[in-house]
Amino acid sequence: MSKTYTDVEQMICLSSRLIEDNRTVFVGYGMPQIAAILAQKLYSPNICQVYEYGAIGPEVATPFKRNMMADARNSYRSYSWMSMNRMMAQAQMGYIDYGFLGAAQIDKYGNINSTIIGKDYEKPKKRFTGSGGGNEVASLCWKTIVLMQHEKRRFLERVDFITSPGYLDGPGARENAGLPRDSGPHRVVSSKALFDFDVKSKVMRLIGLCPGVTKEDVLENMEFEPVVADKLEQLGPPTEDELKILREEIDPDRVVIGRID
Amino acid sequence: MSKTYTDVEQMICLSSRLIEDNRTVFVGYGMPQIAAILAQKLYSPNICQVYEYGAIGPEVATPFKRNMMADARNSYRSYSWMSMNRMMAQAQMGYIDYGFLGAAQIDKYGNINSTIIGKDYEKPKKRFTGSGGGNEVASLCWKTIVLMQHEKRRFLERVDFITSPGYLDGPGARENAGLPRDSGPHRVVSSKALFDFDVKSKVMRLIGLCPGVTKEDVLENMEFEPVVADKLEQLGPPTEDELKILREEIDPDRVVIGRID
Amino acid sequence: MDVLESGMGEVLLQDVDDVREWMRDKKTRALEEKVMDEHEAVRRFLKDGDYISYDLSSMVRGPMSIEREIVRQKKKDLWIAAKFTLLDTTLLVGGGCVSKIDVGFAGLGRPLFEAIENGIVKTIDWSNGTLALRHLAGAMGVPFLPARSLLGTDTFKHSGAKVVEEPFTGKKVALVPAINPDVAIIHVNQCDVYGNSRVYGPSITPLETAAASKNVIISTEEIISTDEIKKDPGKTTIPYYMVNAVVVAPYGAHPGTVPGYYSYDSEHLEEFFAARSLEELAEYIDKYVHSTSGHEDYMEMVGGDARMEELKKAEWIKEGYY
Amino acid sequence: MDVLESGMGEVLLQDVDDVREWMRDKKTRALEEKVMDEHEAVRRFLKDGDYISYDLSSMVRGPMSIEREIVRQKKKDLWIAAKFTLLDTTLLVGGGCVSKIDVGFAGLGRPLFEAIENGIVKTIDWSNGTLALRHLAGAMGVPFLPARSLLGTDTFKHSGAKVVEEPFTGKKVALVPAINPDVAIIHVNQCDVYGNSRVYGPSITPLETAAASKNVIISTEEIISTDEIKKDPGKTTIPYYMVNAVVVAPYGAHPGTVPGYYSYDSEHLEEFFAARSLEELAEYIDKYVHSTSGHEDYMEMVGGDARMEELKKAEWIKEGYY
Repeated sequence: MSKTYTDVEQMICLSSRLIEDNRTVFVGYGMPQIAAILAQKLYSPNICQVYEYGAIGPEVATPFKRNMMADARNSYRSYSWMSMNRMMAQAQMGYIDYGFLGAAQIDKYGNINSTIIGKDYEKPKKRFTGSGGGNEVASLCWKTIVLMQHEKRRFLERVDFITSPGYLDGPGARENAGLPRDSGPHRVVSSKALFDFDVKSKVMRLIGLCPGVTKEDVLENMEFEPVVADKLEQLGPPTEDELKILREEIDPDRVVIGRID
Repeated sequence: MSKTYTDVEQMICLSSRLIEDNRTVFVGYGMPQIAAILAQKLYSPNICQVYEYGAIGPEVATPFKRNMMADARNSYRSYSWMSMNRMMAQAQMGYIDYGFLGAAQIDKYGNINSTIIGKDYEKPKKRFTGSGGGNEVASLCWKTIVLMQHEKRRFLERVDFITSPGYLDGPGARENAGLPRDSGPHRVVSSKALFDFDVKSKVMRLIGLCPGVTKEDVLENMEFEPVVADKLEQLGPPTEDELKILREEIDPDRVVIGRID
Repeated sequence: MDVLESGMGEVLLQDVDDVREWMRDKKTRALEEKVMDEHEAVRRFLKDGDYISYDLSSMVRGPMSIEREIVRQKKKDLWIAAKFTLLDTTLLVGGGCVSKIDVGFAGLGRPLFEAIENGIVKTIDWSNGTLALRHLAGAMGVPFLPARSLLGTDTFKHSGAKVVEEPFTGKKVALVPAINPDVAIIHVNQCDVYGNSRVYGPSITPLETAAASKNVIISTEEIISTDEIKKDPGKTTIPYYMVNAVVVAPYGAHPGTVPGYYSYDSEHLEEFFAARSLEELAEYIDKYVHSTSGHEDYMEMVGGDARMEELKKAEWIKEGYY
Repeated sequence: MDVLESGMGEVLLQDVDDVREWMRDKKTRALEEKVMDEHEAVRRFLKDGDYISYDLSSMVRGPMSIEREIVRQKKKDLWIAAKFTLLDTTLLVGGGCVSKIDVGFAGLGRPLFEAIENGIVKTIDWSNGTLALRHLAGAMGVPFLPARSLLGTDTFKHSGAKVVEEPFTGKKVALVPAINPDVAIIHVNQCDVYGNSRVYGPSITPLETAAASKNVIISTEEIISTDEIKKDPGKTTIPYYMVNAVVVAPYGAHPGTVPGYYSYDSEHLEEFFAARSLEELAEYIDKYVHSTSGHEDYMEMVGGDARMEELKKAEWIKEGYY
């Protein structure tokens, strides 16, 4: 059976279902933007998206444009327009319920790397964008949701560089470092599976499988071994409604969602 | 010869002549407001008045109203409207040239008291308003000008309570306390005389006499002995122009300038 | 970065993580209508012993109708942030509601000074700037912010600030602790039913005060639609999720002014100022607060629509507002 | 309040009193006309080795015409604050102007990553939030501000922040040092000849960047009268006395957008993005920067008035702007 949707579509649809309505969501660049737009159109009309560049509660105008961030579409019909220091302050003060991020690598404690691959900081094997607002989002929002392509090189025992904090070295580490109490990674949505974090060990825990994916598929494509929930949820594929809105309204140029090979 | 103007008129006119044009002036409540308005109308049309409540560069509307502060008149035709933290930040960053304050008491080092009279803080003999924005103005602006009724109980060896800093205990004390370098009291305008501060000792120095006032008059009405300049300037009385504008345009109700007894 | 000196003033210290938790659990991000009358707003969100902050002042865009309601409900033992306050503090002290004042500017009334001189209320002296900064710290979710004022003065000694040598360039700076008031009361020009609020003109700390406070009562000249809010987001000063109650209070700043909208009531202010003792102030309060059932009733007593029309006409400056 | 940990990143530390002195002596409070062309502005106010900050980004209200002029004048050895930057950093690095980058967000271009991977430019990693906060500290005239981010991460280790236990409630917080850039370049919607500037829409740190910087170059879509400024002071984002130069640059954000006014030029952006190496980027820069004499000439090359009219039409959202 050939797939009728892309991995990215799967991730976006899955994550769009995770956002509770009537919550504030700090939305990062790229996939999270699309997922938040989809969520608002379909599942949680009253989420309040907030962006690091100062938009509070926009009804983001579609279609989505490549590199759209901070422009008029991204800021359309907001409750308020502010600026970066004010947005970060509000997250720091506890007003923002969810953080919603993409990343290049993640490790078993949910630490995110979007800075470098390699151990030599001065001459990295590969350089990425760095934190952006990610460090603040992952540090200050109450619950962070991370979107990740499911590849072995991305799910690591330990990331080369902790750009944005997960649970650091495990239980208690965030609090010891001075990070806000009770904050931290909440879910990881990959192109194969859904994870939360084991309450005791703070290690990533497999809780759901995407359609057609086996537990073994998931584990083989991770460098570390996650905790595995007793019962794995069978996650639904993108629905017809989701795909229609994604492909017709939100991203008709397939800038982010891509095309089926 | 009976006086044709009040003490307050004398002080206001005198101080209005001290403000250089093309400078920013942080203006305090009461007499300083009137003096700044007069200065702008007559001598320094391009001073930029700034107020703690966020008005930058208003052309304050006249006539002046009792208790006018932060209202539409006081904010009329500003360059910008901001808020208190931003104004204090700008003073702290060195953008504000002059501070312009009134006070209940001052001492030989230019320390200002507008908090209490008496030594028992819990049960003061007399309570005043406290700092208001005065502490910031006197701490952060480059040069502070203070307006004072000339009475012995107001010019003290040491104020009961340092609300806003002058030169504290003398040379080097501001810098030692951590206050910005090269800031401090610049002039004191009283109803009898004009003072600056001795460069070396940081003690108040008599440099000018109001019309009809002798050096002895001045010194007798001060608890401490100021430094006295070699040559005392003979200060002019309020001019006809000054009085006309004060009495007809700015304060026709004589709310601040008062009436001749 | 040792503490070199500590002010002796009492400070309401709160663990910033506890305050975060409050903001998460007790304030809602849902679009819930929050409109209620002033009796309910004060009854539900303000209790004896609370720390209260208001913005701007009795003279200008002050939440006077709410302050009168606080007096009417005889709230006790309040600790108030008197930054850029004018008669507000005097009114609340005169009403017997206050036990402590963080002084930026301690009003302008003899009755207030009488209360302080007699030890009826306790003062902790700060400055307008550092009280504003404490609200900014509270709004930023950090335990303190640094300042280069207060230093070297008795104001510092009686405040709750500390002096440290900072670790980057070795400067001595004052650190002021965050304040997270139990209740903020803020009068605004316009807001929607959820609390998205617009303030026109210069200001003290409307956003900082709303963001830092655990309960936020907004009183407003008028309600506008959320659609109108969304058409001009640059005008929104306070977002809805910081707000707990919205009270519709036309002329709510009386006898003060709302710049660009209506002028002060100078005649009424003279009557207020005429109270030169706590006793005289009690008479004023009996007449205008305890003898009125609420804001509407008060407005009738001070001249009703006819007087308000006069005050609107007297405000000839409109440029830059609304 | 001992320092518990220090990041290893290089920091441009300046004594805040030295910066104050600069603000007093080198910026004027006089109403002097500051209009000049981009050649003069960059020549007079930006020199090799300077620390540069811009606002917002190449995609949105970015000072692109000034950035192109910096490349055109072959400025060297700049240290740049890459907060919320997009292609800005890539352009300046591609032009050979940069030696160090304080990274908030390191653009989006392969050529930039190539330069970093090869050690051609040095990075010091921060985050968007802490770089914005460092500008706020610089604008407030304090040596540092506290934050609860960075903590526990490698971003912290490579930054120049410090961790302390604060003296009020014993929390561990990060302290970030103030930054006072040598030069700020900020593109605005409107300003007067003195530099009183209006920015419409949400923003990163236009006021903080202008206030903190020793030299401020404003480029503007249009000049309006000071009378117009004074009629609506609530719209003024940056007051004139922070500004050193005003450059009139219609469509100055091209190929980016000025929200509410004109859209991005997606076709041109594709051309920029197509440069996948420093070598390919050099070709782009030769064509569009070194081969054009200035902003006017560049605009002709990218399509002139006809293209700009299209981009204006493409920006259908107007609500809330102007």
